[in-house]
Order: sequence, then C-alpha cells, then structure tokens
Amino acid sequence: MMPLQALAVTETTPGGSLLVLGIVMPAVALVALIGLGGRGARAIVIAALLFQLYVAVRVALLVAGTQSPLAYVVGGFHPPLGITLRADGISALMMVVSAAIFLAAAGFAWKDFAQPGGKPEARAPLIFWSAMLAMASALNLLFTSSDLFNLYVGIELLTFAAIPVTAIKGGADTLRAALRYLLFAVFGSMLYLFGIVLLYGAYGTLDISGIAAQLQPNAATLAAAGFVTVGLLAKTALFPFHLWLPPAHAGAPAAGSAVLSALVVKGSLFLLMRLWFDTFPTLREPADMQLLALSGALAVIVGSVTALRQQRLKLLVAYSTVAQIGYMFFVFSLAPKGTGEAIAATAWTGAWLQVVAHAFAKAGMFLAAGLAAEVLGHDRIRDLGGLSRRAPLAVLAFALSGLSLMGLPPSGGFNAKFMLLVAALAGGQWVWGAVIIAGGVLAGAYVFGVLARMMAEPAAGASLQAVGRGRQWIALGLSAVAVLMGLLPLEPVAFLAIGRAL
Amino acid sequence: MIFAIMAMILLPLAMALLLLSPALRPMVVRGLGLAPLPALLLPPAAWEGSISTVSFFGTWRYVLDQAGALLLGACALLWIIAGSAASRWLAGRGGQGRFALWWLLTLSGSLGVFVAGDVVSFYALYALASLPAYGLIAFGGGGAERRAGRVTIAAALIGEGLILAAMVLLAVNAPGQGLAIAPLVAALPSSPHCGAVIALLVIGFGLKIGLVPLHGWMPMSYAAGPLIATAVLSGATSKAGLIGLIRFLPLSEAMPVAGGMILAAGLVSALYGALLGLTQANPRSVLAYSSISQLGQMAAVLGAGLAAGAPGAGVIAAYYAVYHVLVKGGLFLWLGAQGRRIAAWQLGLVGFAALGFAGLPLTGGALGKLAFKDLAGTGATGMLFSFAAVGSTLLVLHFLRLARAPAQDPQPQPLSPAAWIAAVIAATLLQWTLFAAVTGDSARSALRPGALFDLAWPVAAGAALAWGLAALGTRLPAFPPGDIGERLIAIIERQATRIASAILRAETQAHQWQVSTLALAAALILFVALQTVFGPR
Amino acid sequence: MADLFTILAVTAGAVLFLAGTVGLLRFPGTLARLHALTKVDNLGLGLVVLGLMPQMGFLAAAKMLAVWLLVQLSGAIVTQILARSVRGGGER
Amino acid sequence: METGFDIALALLLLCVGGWSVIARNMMTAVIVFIAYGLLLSLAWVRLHAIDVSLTEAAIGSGATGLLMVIAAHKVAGDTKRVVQLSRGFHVLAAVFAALVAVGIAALAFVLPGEPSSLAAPVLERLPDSGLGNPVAGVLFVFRSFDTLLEKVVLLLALIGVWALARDADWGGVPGLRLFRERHSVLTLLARTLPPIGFVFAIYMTWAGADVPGGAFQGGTVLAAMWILVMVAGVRRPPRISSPPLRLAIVAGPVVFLAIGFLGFLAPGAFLAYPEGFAKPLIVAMETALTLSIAVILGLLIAGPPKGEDAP
Amino acid sequence: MSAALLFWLAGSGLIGLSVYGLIVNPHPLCKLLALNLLGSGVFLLFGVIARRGASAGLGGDPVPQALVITGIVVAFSATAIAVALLLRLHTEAGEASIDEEDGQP
Repeated sequence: MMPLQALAVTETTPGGSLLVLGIVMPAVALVALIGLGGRGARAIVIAALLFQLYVAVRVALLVAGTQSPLAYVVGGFHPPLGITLRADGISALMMVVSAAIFLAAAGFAWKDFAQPGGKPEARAPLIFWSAMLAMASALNLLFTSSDLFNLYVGIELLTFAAIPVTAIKGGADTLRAALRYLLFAVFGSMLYLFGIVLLYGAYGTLDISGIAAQLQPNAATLAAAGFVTVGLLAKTALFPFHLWLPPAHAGAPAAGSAVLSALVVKGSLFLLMRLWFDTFPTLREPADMQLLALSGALAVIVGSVTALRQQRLKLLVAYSTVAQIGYMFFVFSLAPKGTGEAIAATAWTGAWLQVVAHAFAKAGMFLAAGLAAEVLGHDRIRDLGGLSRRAPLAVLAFALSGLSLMGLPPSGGFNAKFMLLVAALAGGQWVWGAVIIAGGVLAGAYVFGVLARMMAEPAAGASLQAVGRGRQWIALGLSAVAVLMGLLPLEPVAFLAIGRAL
Repeated sequence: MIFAIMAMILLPLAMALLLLSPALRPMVVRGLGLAPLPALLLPPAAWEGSISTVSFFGTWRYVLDQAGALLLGACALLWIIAGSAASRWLAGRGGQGRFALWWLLTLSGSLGVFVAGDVVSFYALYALASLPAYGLIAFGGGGAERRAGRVTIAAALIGEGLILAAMVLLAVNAPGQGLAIAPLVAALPSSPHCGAVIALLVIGFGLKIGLVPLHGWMPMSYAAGPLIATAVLSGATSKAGLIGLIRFLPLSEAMPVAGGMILAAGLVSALYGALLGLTQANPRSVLAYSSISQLGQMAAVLGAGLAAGAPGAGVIAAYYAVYHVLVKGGLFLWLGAQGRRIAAWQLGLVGFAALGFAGLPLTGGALGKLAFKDLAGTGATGMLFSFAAVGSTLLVLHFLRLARAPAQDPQPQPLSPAAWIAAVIAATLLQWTLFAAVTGDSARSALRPGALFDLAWPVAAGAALAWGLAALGTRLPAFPPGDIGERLIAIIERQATRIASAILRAETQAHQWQVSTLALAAALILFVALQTVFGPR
Repeated sequence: MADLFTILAVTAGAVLFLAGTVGLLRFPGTLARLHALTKVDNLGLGLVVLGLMPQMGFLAAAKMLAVWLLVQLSGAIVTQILARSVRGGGER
Repeated sequence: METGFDIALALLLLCVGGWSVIARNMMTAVIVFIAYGLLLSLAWVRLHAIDVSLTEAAIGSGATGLLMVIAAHKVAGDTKRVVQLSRGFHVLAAVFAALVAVGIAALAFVLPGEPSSLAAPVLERLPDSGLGNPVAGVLFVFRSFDTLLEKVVLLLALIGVWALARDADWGGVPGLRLFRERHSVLTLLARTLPPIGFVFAIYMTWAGADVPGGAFQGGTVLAAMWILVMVAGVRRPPRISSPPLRLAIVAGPVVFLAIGFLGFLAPGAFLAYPEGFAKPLIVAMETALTLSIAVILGLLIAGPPKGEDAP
Repeated sequence: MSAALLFWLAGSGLIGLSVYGLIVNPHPLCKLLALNLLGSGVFLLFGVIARRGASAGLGGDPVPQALVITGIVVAFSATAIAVALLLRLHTEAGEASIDEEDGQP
C-alpha cells in the first residue's frame, strides 16, 4: 500500500527532539561563528555538520525502526496555535542526503576558505561558513516543519543564505546574478505568502495536517494552491522561470555551487511535494498537474539543448540542473488524484530517486568542474584537453556523474528514469515517456561532448596546475554514491511511504 | 560459471581503472591481448545446448545459451587477436592510455552483452559496447574523425533511447514478471503493445546493425579512425545489435507479419549494401557496405525465423555471424598490415576468405549459407538470398581490385600480418567444426553435389558479371552522389541545428527579467483559472 | 464650552494647514515654500494640539505636547539643512 | 463618517502607491514611497493592529525608506542603459497585473463566511504566560520558534551585506558618513534627540509586554538614534571586527537560544517556559533582542565596511 | 462596504500595481521598490484577515498580526541585502542593471 498523504500529528514522539536539534544546532554554530569573530571557524563548522549527520542518521534509523514518522511539538503548544515538526520517510531521506553533501562540500572547501594566519578573520571564510551553516539549518527546517508560515521563514532563510555564496567572488556578473536571484526569489515568496493568507483566512490554521483534515475544494483554497505553487515554481527555477539559476550557480565557488544545485533548489521542490501530496491531497487536478508536467518537459528539452550549446563548463552543468529539475515535476502528472496504487507508488519512488541521485551526481559534477577550472585556469569547454592527465580522478568523477545524469545503468539516475518511464507508460502518458527518453539522449550528448574534450590532448602551451588528490576523492565519492544507488531494486521503496496515508 | 562471467566483464574494467596510475599504464597496454581471455572459458560450458542462468544482486541475471556462446567465442577470439596486434601497434605511440581506456571499456561491453540475461544489465552492457567507441574512432583527433565519432555516438544514443522505451514497454506489459528477458519476451506476443515493442526493437537494434535507412553512420565511422579499432568495431561490437534481436524477438511464436517485414528489411539492406559498395573508391567504405549487406542477411534470417516461428533461427544466425566476425575483422587487419607490395599468396588467401561472404564452396561462409538454406526456403526469398550472394561476389571482387592498387593511405606502422592470418584461419576452422553441432547433419553433407551447386552458381554468376563489367569498361552509372543513409544524416543534422538554434533563441528570450516575471504572472492566472474551471466541484 | 473651544481651535489649525499646502504649491522658490511650510504647519499643529488637550486626560495631553515639541525640533533642524543646501553654503 | 475616512485613506494609498511605481525619476519614487509607508501605518491603525502599525512605520517605511534614499542618491547618476520595452509589452504587463489584482479582489467575496480565527484560544492561553499584549504573546510564546528563526534571518542579512565588502576593507568601518566636518545644526540634533530616543525606546520595549510595542519597535528606534549619530559624524561607527560590536550583535540570539534550551530541562520542550517564570524570561529576552536588533538594523543601514576615504 | 473589505480592495490594487511595476521598471532599485510595495500589499491583506477574525476582547486576531511583524522584518532584510548588492554592483560595473549584456548567456 503506497499512501501518498501525510498522517495527522498528535504528540511528540520519542527522539522527536532530534528534529529541533537538527535545525537549532547549526544556528547555534552560526551565532558562535559570528560572535567569536572567526576564531576556530572551521572547527565549529565541522563539528556542527558532523552533528547534523549524526542527527540525520539517528532520525532515519528511528523512522525506519518504528515505521512511523517522528514528531515534535515546539514549545509545548499543539497546532493550530503552536508549531510542530514532523519527519516522515522523505524528510529523513533528505536530511541524510543533505547532511552528507554538506560534509563533502565542507571537506572540499576546507582549504579554499581557511582562516588566513595572523589576521584573526577574513571576509570569504566567515561568509562562506556562515552561509553553509544557515543553509544546513534552513534545509532541515524545510524538510521537517509542518507549519506553512514556518516554512516561509525557512525558505527565506535558505535564499538569504544562498545569496552571499553566489556573490562571494565579487565580480560584476556574480553580483548581477545574485541580485537577479534575490529579486526573483522575493517575488516568488511574496506570492507564496499571499497563498498562506488565503489558507489562514479559509481554515484558521497554518498546520499542514490541520488544513488537510478540513480541506474543501472552495475557490479560496484553489486560488491559494495556485499562488503558493507558482511562488514555489519561481524558487525552484522550473523552466520558464529559470533566468536566475545558471549565472548564480555558475558564479558561485565550486563547493557553493555544488550545494546550491544539489540541495538548495530541492528545498522549494520538497515544499511543492508537501503541498500537493500532504496539504491538498484531493486537489491534484489532472489539468494543473499536466501543466506542471508540461513545464517540466519543456525544462528537460530546453535545458538540455541549451546545455549542449554552452561554451563554459559551469554554465553547462548549471543548465543541466535546469533540465534535471524538469524530471522531478513529472511525478505530479504521473500520480494525479485517483491514479492506481501501483503507478502512484512507482512514480513517487522514481521522483525521489531522481531527487537524491541528481543531488549526489550534480554535487560530484560541480566539484569536478571546479577542479577542472582550477587545473586549467579557465572553464572554456573547447580547450579542456589534458585534464585527464592532470586530474584523472576528477574526470572519472565527472564521468560517473554523467552516467547518472544520462540515466545509464548501473546508476541512481537510471533507476529513477526507469521508474518514471514505467509509471508514464503504464499510465498511458506516452508524451512524458518520450520526453524522459529524449532527455536521456540529450544528456548523453552534452555529457559525452565534455568527456571527449576532457580526454583530448592538452592545447599547446597550456599551463596546468596540479590539484590535491583529497579533493578529487571527495568529488569521486559523491559521484560513486550516485552510481551505487543503481544497485537498489527497481521496485517502490517502502521507506518513502512511511508516515503517509492515501 | 558465474566467476567466469564476472571475470570477463570486470577484468577489462579493472584494467581500465589501473590506467589511472601512470606507472601501470605501459603494463596494461601490453596486456590488452590478455583481457578477453576469461571469455574463452565460457562457450565450451554452454556447448551441450544447456542454458544456465545465474542471478546476482536480485535483478542482475546472466544466461549463456548456444547463440550467445557462438558469438561470444568468435568475438573473444577476434578481441584477443586484435588486442595483441593493438598492444604492438600502440608501443611508443602518443595517447596510449587514452586508446587503451576506450578499448577496454568497449571490450567489456561487447563481450558482456552476449551473456546479459536481464533487461537492466543488457542495457548497461549494450551502452558500454557502443558509447566508448567514440574514443576509438576519434582517436586521431582530426575534424572528419571527430564528426564520424559524433554521428556514431548520436546513432548509438538514439538507438539506446528506443531500446529503453521497448524494454520499459516489455516490463509494463508483463507486470508480475520482474526484469528477466526470457519471461518478458515470452509474454510479449500476448501483450497489447506487441507491434510497437517489436518496431522499437527493430529500429533500435537496426541502427546498430545498419538496416538500410538507418545505416548512414556505418560507412562514415568505419572509414575513420585507426584500422585496428575499425577491425574490432566492425567485427565484434556490431554483433551486439544481432544478439539484441536474437534475445528480444519472440522467435518461438510465429509472427508472419512482423517476421516478413524484418526479412524484407534485411534483404533490402543486403542488396542495397552490395550495390552501393560498388560505387565506393575507398576499400574501407567497401568493407563497410559489405558489413551492411552481411548484417542485413543475418537480420533477414532472423526475420524468416520469426515468420516461421522457428526458435532455432537465433542459433543459425549466430553461426553465420561467427564467420563474419572473424573474416571482417581479418580483412580490416589485412588492410592495416599492407606494406608497399602485396604478395600474391596474401591476395589468394584474402580472396578465398572474402568470397566466403558470397558462399564460395569449401569456405566457412558457405557452411553458414547452408545452415540457413532450409529457413530461407526455395521460393522468392531463397532467390533473393542468392541474388544477395551474387552482389556479395561482385563487391568482394571490387574490393580485391581496389586493395591490390598500391595502398592509398600507407599505414605508417603496419600491423603484423600474423593477426589477419590467424583471424581468417580461425574463422574457417570454427565454421567447419561447429557445423555439425549447429545443423545436426555431418560436415561432409556440405560436400554433396546438390549443396555444392546451390552455393557455386551465385559465385560463378557474380564472377562472370564482374568480368563482363570490367571488360566493357563501363563504370556503373554514377549513383546519386551520397547514398540514402548519408543524405538522411545530413537532413537530420540540418533540421536538428535549426530546431536547436530556435530553442536557444527562445531560451535567451525567456532569460530576460521582464519576460520571466510576465511569465510568472501569466502562470499564476493560468494555474488559478485551470484550478477553478477544472477544479473539483 | 470645552467642546466649542476644541472645534474652534481644530478648525483654525486645519485652515492653517490648508494655507500651508496652498503656499507649498503656489510659491515660486524653494526657500519661499520652506518658509510657508514650516511656519504654518507648526502653528497649525500647535492649534490642533491645543484644541484637543481638554478632551483628554493629563497624561495624554502631556504626550501630545511632547509630540508637538519633537515636531518643532526636527522641523526646524530639517529646514536649516535644506535651506543651507539650497543656498549652497552648507555641505551636500 | 467612519468609512469616509477609510475610503479616502484607501484611495490615497492606491494613488501614492501607483505614483511611486510610475514615477520616472528614482528619487521622487523613493520619497513618495516613504510617504506611502506613513499612510500605510495609518491604515494599520484603522485595522486595529497597533503593533503592526508601529513596526510598519519604524521598519517598513522608516528603515527601508532610509535605505532606499541612500541607494537612490548614490545610483541617481545611473546612465540607465534602459531596455526599451515595446508599447505592447507595457499593455500586456498592465493587463496581466490588472487580472491578478481583480482576481485577488474577487477572492474577498469568496472567503468562507464564518471567520475562523485563533483570537479566542490566544486570549484563553495568554494569562498563564504573564503577558498582556496578545501579539507579543504570539510572537514570544506560541510561535516563538518563528521569532527565533527570524533573528537568524536578520543575522544572515547582516552576513549578506558584509559579504559585499572588498576583502581589503574587511574589519574596517561601515561607511555612512554623509557629512564630513562637524555640522552645527545636525550635531545639535544628534546631541539632543538621542537621549529622548533611548528613553522612548526602552519604554516601548518594556511596555511591549502589555500594550502594543515590543522588541522590534524599540530596537528600530534605538537603531534610528544610532544612525543619526553616525550620519552627523558625531561618533565614528566601530570596526566590524571589534569584539564588543560582535557581542552586541549576537546577544539577542544567544539569550533566545539559551532560554530555548532551558525549555528542554524545565517543562521538557524546546522554547517552553517554566511555570511562573515566563514573564521575567521574556522580558530578559526582549531587552537582549532590542539591543541586537538595534545594532543589526544600524549595521544593515550603514552597509558593508568601506575603506577610510570612501564616501 | 466594511473597512476590512475596503482595505482588501486597496491591498489587491497595490499588488496589481506592484506586479506591473516589477515587470516593467528597468532599474533594479525600482524593482526593489515594487517588491516592497507588493510585500506591504500582501501584509495589508493579512491585516484584513486578522480584522475579520476579531473576537470579543481584541480588535484583530493576533496570530496574523504577529506573522505580519515577522514578515516585515524579513522583507526589510531582503531590501537591505538587495540595496547593498545594488550599490556594490553600481561601484563594480558603473551602473546597476540586471539585464545581462547580449553576449553573455
């Protein structure tokens, strides 16, 4: 039985306090970082991120063990007055994924953002580490909170943490990218906020399960659903609204763009899933869901074609993110209201496999692209030659990530595409099936185009710097996880269904 | 049995990983010939016709049946011969590591694909067989070679997309069956989308074996890149398409319509390939068209098998393919081994082996033709097969005439002649020894006068025609410059660039602030309107 | 009686505000406009405050008076700076 | 008479809002925006939300207005390489905007009749937290998690602004010295007004527990006073890496987190107040918050640290 | 025409105006201003909802009012960052505009 709608929250479950710690501890670390003026910054950050991983793994074990969601009533006040945190299968999964990727990114950026000797504090390290901590806290909040306004504050925190990472290099185009990202994101969140106004007006509560319990399909709710969804689409950079993503993710430092592409974009997508599968379970009208899937399909095609035509490696990888996000929106149309149990379960697992596989693969690919830029001094795709000699592990990482993005077995990407395809063709939606396959072919084209150039002979007179082995292993580790996910069996994963009822 | 399979697939990959460390690189390059060795252990195990399957990690199953064993044995032999020639060829040449890497990846894929038993591992190994070929083709780095590589990769990717669609349809039609190929294929005829699945399979694998409209990439890719690579690509990896058809076509069910269409497509390719080959001036292109023609005949055999519902057709096609694997690879190796002057005996041996394609009696090829004689029947299809044999003879003679001329592109460092000789001899020996096991009647039956005559007259007619043409000195009417395949590719490329630049223009439009925000407002109105109009009442 | 006084004072204040606004629109130079605005508005506000005082308790009236004083203080300072910058004497 | 004023106010709001959007010159648009902000606080008073009116006046139009004026002043000379949008585009944008507006307006008539509100439960649960002001009750007791996160958002905003300093200027002084030399009149104001401001701010924070007011409003007034002193050049702003400044910045969040974790021990839930101690804890938290908000808002307006000479 | 409904119409009008301004105004500062306007419009509607929820003791439901206060502070943080970005972009690139040059993708 693969239920898709969240169960109501009652009491704080044992281990529930972990959820709060997952959100508050990075905030404590952030406060300490700023208060202590950058002394021992990296130690604080690593301690906080390790704690995050500990919390995430414990939460996942508890959820898997008890086969029921963890819940925590903050401050002791039950909804509708108070705020509750709730971690079901997908939250636990995303908490573990984000903790792992943050640790990897921190490890990768360990050297670049070190505190310079002598001077107690420098700009870049303080900014980068604070932003990373804030993103970790905001993401955990998005994954666990079940109060809509609390989620609004979480999304804003995420955006404000992502802006300094985008603009940290300080060049004119990174600043322009950051400004465009900020203005567009605030526009999106204002629309989201208005959706909340309507929901509060209609139901008098902002708690997800509270609204789901009293849900009636009246005009106010429908309008609210529309506003909230479009607001979040702006923040997830789905195709027509992706203007801010490529320059922002390409301009950020390697570790930063890895986290931005792998996790930050998924935060608002997670919210959309919470919205349509938990808050408005019975509202999933085929017409609108097809609209979402249509822009998803456009994202896949246009994103891939544009990625194919990019001159710069990081922009190519960023446009690949725009394309891969498109895949995740098929779940809405593949499992609209009233679809059969099996198809909905397959589509649900396919979407989440795609989210996680893309997170690891894209993080690995961005780190590899960062290494390539360091080795060659530029990231023009045309003369990437000689990289395979100087940083072979980075090229291998790029290849393995490419394998997952292309959707070739054995990789998480393949499992996800296979499940989505099965759900699409079983549901008789040929067009989405064709787009998924075309997307795979186009992804193959642009990944292969880059790989072939990476393997070519170095251009005459190109001076190649050496790059540390440790960082190459980190990139390779992330890509390897994406590939190892290919060993999962190709059936709906029960863990993702914990805490959900149809 | 399972260790041999794992070793066969994983050894080359392990060696490829070893390439990462510069110290081990020369040792790996020298060991290219040894990588396929574990594959030789497998075919004898499956010889008694026993089909053994082993499953691994739940979804990953491996099966070794007769057809797979035949092809695996032949390809393994070719890979060993070519591998040892390659390691000598690479000695002291720049970019050794790169070539060895692509070589090992293709090797692992092309051997593994014959034993893959379930949809996922078949798809993985099939991709592994076709994608790294880019590195081999575009090894020289020249513009033409890179374009050939791009076209080959594009064809491979599109083929894989179609095959993935077919596989998913298979999995969807038989929900409870899991992912093993055999049960899925067995459930295929009764499924609603049977026609669509077969069409997808034929087009997907047809791209790989160059069925006529889809063959454009083959001459381009075989004419580019080092000859050692083309030998392996033309001989071994193209057979991945064949094993795909053997595995995925429901041969046990008589499907006259689908079978007939495949038979027709095969025969058209056979005839078209032979005729087009005559118009080519470069011996490598001639061999490419000969491949199109031979692979077309194999597809025709499978088509006939499907139409008649004879499960044995797979083994017969595989048997016929064994000769093509080794001799086609041998011919390319021979081209690679050409010094300034060609000794007479070399020409004789090559001629004898090549005419095997046309079914010259006593050659391995003749045995292959005998094997599928009853499948083809004596009616119109039998006639067409014979015409194909005539065409092949013409093509082979044309190739010999071209190859005799002083080598146009003298190989800077010719391959050792031992390679092609070994390949050709292995081919003939293999065919003779295996004839009995495959067709049931003894090898001597091939020497019966009736059989000899059936084989001999097409070759004789072909030779006469060739002599007549040469005597009249009339060049063949110049066919329209390119052939359909190339023109198809050119058209597709033009359309693709046109659409791509249109999409790119649209994307840069959507990139501007005012357009995005307007789109957001529009989406808002559209979404809310859709909700309220279609909303649940 | 108190109500009568309030009505009278508040209307006077309103009239003065009106005069100030008209001055703002009609007068030619910035300085003239400044003159009209500050003089009239402060007086107008004073009258209104005065008018409302009887209506309220002592504390509220004191608060109103404090408000008026603060407005006087900031108004005067701002006018000084504006006038200086207009005349070009002071800094930007 | 009652609605007459509201109608006038609503129309005025629309006109002033429209003017600030349509205005060609940036500086006029910003000044009109400040006026719009004040009108908006009036509107909040009409909606019986005094706390919000204070916040809107202080932060919504005051602080934001000041920021925008500074920006407009610096960017005024912008040779706008204006992307000339075609006439049709303007019309299209106007049509879509109007559609959105009409849609939202129509929703008013569609909201369910019986207003579902949390006013009653708040009133009923408020007394045991010792607070009188229900809005402060919601902010610091029922939804204190939001307020805590909002503090983190403020910290992040500060990080975001500081991220834009040049590496060389790091640790330097935030640059907001508009008047270089001592300016007699402004210095007078900068000397007389702050004391009044401090007293007023402290009163507002203290009174916030029972009557409209509270940490945000008090903090903003304090920040305003600090800005006044900085602008007049009476006192140079501290270097951003100076420890006392950093402690002031984190004081509020640290106290808030400490009280939050205290909740773990006493009643066993994060951010829960032990019986009877709610009021004192909240007041302590509010004073620390006021200090932090004042410092952070001041630094946000002062902008990233600049070199010595930069204006 | 209750006061609440009146301000709801005013709020929605403001939202419409700000969306228009956001789309059309070329300069990022004007866009930022439009965003602030949009924010104040949405908060105004929040206030109307609060007013509708008024019960015996209170003039308005305190929960949305608290949310609006938090919203205003968050909106201010966004404006602060945007202004700082804008000024730095102005010093860096001579003029603050967020339309990319034609060449740059």
